[in-house]
Amino acid sequence: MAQINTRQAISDALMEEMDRDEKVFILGEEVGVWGGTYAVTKGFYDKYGPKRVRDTPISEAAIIGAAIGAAMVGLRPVAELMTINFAFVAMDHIVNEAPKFHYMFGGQFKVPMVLRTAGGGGRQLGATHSQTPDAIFAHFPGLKVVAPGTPADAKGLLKSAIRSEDPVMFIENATLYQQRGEVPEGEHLEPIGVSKVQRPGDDVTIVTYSKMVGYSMRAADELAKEGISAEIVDLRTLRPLDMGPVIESFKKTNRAVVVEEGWPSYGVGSEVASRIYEEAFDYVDAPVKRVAQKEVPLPYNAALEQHALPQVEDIVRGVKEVL
Amino acid sequence: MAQINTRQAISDALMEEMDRDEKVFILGEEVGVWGGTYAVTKGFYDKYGPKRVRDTPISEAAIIGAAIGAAMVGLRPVAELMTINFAFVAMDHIVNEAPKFHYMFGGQFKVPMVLRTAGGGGRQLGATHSQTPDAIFAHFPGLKVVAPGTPADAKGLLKSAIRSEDPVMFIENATLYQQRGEVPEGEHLEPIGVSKVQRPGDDVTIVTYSKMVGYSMRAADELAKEGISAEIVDLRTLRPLDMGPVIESFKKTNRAVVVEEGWPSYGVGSEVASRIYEEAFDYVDAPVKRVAQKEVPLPYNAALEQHALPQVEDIVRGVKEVL
Amino acid sequence: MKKAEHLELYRQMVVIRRLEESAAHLYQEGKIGGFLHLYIGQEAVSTGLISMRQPQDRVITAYRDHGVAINCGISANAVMAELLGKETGTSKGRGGSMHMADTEKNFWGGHAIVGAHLPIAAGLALGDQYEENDAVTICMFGDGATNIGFFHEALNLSAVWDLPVLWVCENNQYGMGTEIKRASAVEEMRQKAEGYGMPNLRTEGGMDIMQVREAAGDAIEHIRSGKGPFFLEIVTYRFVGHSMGDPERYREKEEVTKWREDDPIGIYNKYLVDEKVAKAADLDKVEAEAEAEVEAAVKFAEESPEPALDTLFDHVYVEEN
Amino acid sequence: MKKAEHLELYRQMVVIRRLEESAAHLYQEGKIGGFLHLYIGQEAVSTGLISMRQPQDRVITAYRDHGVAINCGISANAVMAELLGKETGTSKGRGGSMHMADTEKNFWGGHAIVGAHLPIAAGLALGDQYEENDAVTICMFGDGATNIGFFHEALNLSAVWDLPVLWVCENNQYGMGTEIKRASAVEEMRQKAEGYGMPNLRTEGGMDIMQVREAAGDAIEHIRSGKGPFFLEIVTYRFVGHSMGDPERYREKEEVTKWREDDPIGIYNKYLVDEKVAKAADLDKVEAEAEAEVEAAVKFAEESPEPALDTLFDHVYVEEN
Ligand SMILES: Cc1ncc(C[n+]2csc(CCOP(=O)(O)OP(=O)(O)O)c2C)c(N)n1
Ligand SMILES: Cc1ncc(C[n+]2csc(CCOP(=O)(O)OP(=O)(O)O)c2C)c(N)n1
Ligand SMILES: [Mg+2]
Ligand SMILES: [Mg+2]
Repeated sequence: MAQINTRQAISDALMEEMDRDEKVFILGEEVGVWGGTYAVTKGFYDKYGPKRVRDTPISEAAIIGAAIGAAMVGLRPVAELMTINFAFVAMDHIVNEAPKFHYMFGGQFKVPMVLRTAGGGGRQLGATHSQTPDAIFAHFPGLKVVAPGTPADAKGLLKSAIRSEDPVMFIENATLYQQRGEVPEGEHLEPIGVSKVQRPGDDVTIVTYSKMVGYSMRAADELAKEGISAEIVDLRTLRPLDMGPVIESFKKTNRAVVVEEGWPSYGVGSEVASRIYEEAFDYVDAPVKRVAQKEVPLPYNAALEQHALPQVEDIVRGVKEVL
Repeated sequence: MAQINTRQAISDALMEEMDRDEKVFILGEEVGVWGGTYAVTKGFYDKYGPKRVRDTPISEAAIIGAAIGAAMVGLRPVAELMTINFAFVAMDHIVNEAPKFHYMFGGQFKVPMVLRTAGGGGRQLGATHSQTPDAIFAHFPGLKVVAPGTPADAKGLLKSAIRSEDPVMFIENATLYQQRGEVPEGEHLEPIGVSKVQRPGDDVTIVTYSKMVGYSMRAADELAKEGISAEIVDLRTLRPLDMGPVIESFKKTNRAVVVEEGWPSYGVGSEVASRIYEEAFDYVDAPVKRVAQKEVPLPYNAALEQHALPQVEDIVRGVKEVL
Repeated sequence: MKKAEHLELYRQMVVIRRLEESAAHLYQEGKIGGFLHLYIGQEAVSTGLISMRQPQDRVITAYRDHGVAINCGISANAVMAELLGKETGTSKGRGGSMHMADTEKNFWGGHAIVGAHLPIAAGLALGDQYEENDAVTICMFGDGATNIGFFHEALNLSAVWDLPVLWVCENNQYGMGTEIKRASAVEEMRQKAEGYGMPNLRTEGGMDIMQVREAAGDAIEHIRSGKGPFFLEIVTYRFVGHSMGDPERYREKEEVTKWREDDPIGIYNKYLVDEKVAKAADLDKVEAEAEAEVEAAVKFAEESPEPALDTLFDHVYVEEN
Repeated sequence: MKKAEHLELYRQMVVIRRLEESAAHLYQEGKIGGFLHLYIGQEAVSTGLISMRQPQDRVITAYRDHGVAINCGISANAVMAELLGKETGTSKGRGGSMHMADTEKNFWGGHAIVGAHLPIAAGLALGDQYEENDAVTICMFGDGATNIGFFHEALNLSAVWDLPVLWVCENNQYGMGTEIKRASAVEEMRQKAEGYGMPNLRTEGGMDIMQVREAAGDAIEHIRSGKGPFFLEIVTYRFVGHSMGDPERYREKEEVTKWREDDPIGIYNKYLVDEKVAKAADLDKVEAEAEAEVEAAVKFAEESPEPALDTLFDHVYVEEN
């Protein structure tokens, strides 16, 4: 297995799928000549040309709308929104068009599109550009919401997303592009809607996804030094949400911490915690702890921003609270 | 106290506030000449004229954006979005502009605007027009989200919203406009961010808001016939969320059902349930039950639609499950 | 055009009219729910327009879509059944009045969020351009829809990418209760196309199917010949309220009466007789047949099965995982 | 204009230039984070434009806002402190480069979502119209921003409501790496105003403050006299990347070099000397002062306190309930 970073993993996935299927094409702001704001599509424009690597105007609604239309007539668009914060500008198409069409027209329309975007804070971009609002997209039936936390999952899940017959929102994390990890060479597919144990353990279950997988790993390392063994379940997909591995783990540990980068209110932690109680009530030894971002618009100042974001120590502390 | 319906209560609140403060004005689609899609502003155009009752183009983002700007320079705009489904079209301004400004500019901007809108299903409007996505707006710090369930609260809370220095999203329910109830005459203010016991009881706590308050009342009536006494706590405000009365009630009943009209995943029930466990863990005798909409885009067909929406019997059944 | 073709178009217009009159009754009876936006008065627009398309040309419109559905070749049965929410409807009763479609007839809906289907139309056209098909996408929308951001983004994108799309603004002079000059900076919608340097045409002849056909023919030809998108404004009028229950406080009765004199069915009828394409008797016969067709459709719809409750979860996703 | 006024404008332009050069260094050193969009090359635009406003006239712009902040009268200290995220910054270190503002200087930000501030500008202008003030709102945005729906909705609304707003498109010919013709249906942004029947003007003289002043003066006068909104396009060029770290693969070095010959500071300098408004020595002195001002600002910013961590929750709401 090769050690590559998430950027490369995503780039490889895109390229492999574009090579495999001519109907796959990319559209978005700066995906072409610039090579992608985060350099994910560097070299694509030269390789595939302007037909399959389409720079767009700054028109987020039209990007997603056009992707929906193209998908309806048989293409496989991969639309890129530079950051998830701009998804609000295309919100109607993301939550009120794409996910409704298959159902609302009695099964005759299909929208096999992927919306790739990058979320997360920690880069001093200020309140409008630093959000992790993943949960709000996962609120809508009809949409699939995927958010990988490792390079291997990024690759395998993106390939599955491109092959999916349903609209998939694929949320990357801008601070993870440099993160390295082992990625199986060649064809590598990971199923959408399947959670995964990323680290086995016995004493406590840490449920998390995306960037917080790495943070949780580090927290688990710290905890291990104190003899605490944490099992880490990576949701990977927020909708459909696979609680199986979470519940299985919880039945063993009886204690859980849910870690997310976004705000806690009406967030991922709330959903996971509620479902743990619903599905494993008799196994609950302590209240499920939510570790999340403080409830403020993220400030620019680096220290304040880090103070607002969940940190490894918050996870460690959270685990100790539930033990 | 007068018996009036919610439409009248809201209309009265608006008129009283417009009479009280000249800086209060209304803008939105069909609020003027038409008299409001739901007739809430009937007569306003004739009374206040086109300066203070402003019909707009079909430009949701501009409606909210202009309201934000006007609020920043001292006016008190009440912007109407015909239905909450169109809030997605103005999403950036609702979640990424209005709630960020006070914080992001170091306290110097204020955005004292109200966004009135009507949500809810049950009128066979199909998937794009029938949503109750209240929870996703409540995810964002900086915004206040209010959703009254009785005519009295509609009046008292709207008046408080108009006087609030912060942006308030005020979510009405289109099927509640005809609902009658007692409303104190004259100046009547209800505080934002305060939950309220709408019906006292001993055996189980039903936590709910908006239209589901009435449904819960009916469920409580049914349950009473079987000797089950339900206490109903109406959240009224989803952000800031006042858990006080919920926890107090729960400590007495040890059992709770959270009832919402929208989808359960990443919804209001998840948040309330998680907080109950966090704040009253030692009092939990059964898993908190969530009663909500089935996870489908709402269908047009009446029977299917009702099948998807939470019903009084679902609440009754939910209560029995937790007892 | 041959007589038979004329009679077919005449039939479509009458079917639309009768079908919507029936629908209005059924709505009053509570058999149709939700919003019901009638096309009465505007029939010449979509009938003329769609009569000029080739089978490969795609059609997409807003929520005022019953007429468009009929013109695209969907049966009155399927339209009426959808209105009644039946399993036999165009969208299996899931969509209702605002969401009719039939991919086999190349009709891509029925869309209820004002303007949201314009970017989607750009995408349909992109699909054809990508595949190097010679199809044109015909996208219809109202005057009110030209004020929303989607319109702007879609028109600009279509011009930048040279997409084969015909933008058709059905200017019925009101968006709900708001007359154009209270909502739009310009009174001719075609002027907005100037902002994109897009070739455009406005026809005042929207009550006259022959004028619509001519304008549409030229526009479609322009696009099919590879010259990129075109903007066509067709002035028309709706004889009835925006949707059922519209108090119509925003316009004078006289204005409606005056426009009703230009009934598109009457104009076409007169044209066909005057030009000796058909005899009055031919047209009466078509009318009677249309009436019967609609009656049969009502019966079909009423007798059709409701969707089974246990199908509620069908079609949320194509693939369950 | 008097000599002192000229020297003041010259000073502003040089302060902006030096301040941003310092900022670039501080960014490389890691003392400034986030995105940093420099205005270098475009100084004549906002300096000329804002020099024509009255105190009651409001200014609002996008994220490329350091120059605008200086022109509005915010001190170099406060700008630099904001860049360093300090409590003494324009936004107390909460906003950063993209979110500077000062309501007392009638500067309403610094907005980072492309085009989102245009509807907000319409609202500012509505406030003045409502109160019957004679203020004009000056709203600046880029060429790229004209492609987003917000632009369309805001321009249309301003025309329908006759709002006192000056729409200023700073056409620096690229939105990030996308040159105009790859993103916009028309190459002159002012043509978009035609779609709203809005009076408009394009000036190619964006590197020359005197030309900017003339165009801006006429436009503001038009609006203040009650004739409604106006659209002003000012052609300019940014000498540096879109933001720090831009690989600039999308344009040729020669193009940049050619434009750099038209340095707005150089042009103004030459004008002042040629027209005998000032001597070279006067201008050298201003330059030295500006340099000192910026140096002092860096020192001020570096020595300013960081926001205290326990203030994290300040200003989420005005009222806690
Ligand atoms: C984004 C959005 N805003 C508002 C509405 C409510 N609405 C439905 S139809 C309509 C008027 C549209 O007018 P126009 O485009 O002229 O079409 P017409 O109804 O005249 O055919 C409005 C405001 C909506 N469906 N979607
Ligand atoms: C809605 C939105 N989409 C995308 C971006 C990312 N972005 C920031 S600046 C920019 C280019 C804007 O170009 P232009 O309006 O010409 O202004 P300039 O940078 O040239 O001053 C883009 C795409 C954003 N901030 N907001
Ligand atoms: Mg219309
Ligand atoms: Mg630019």
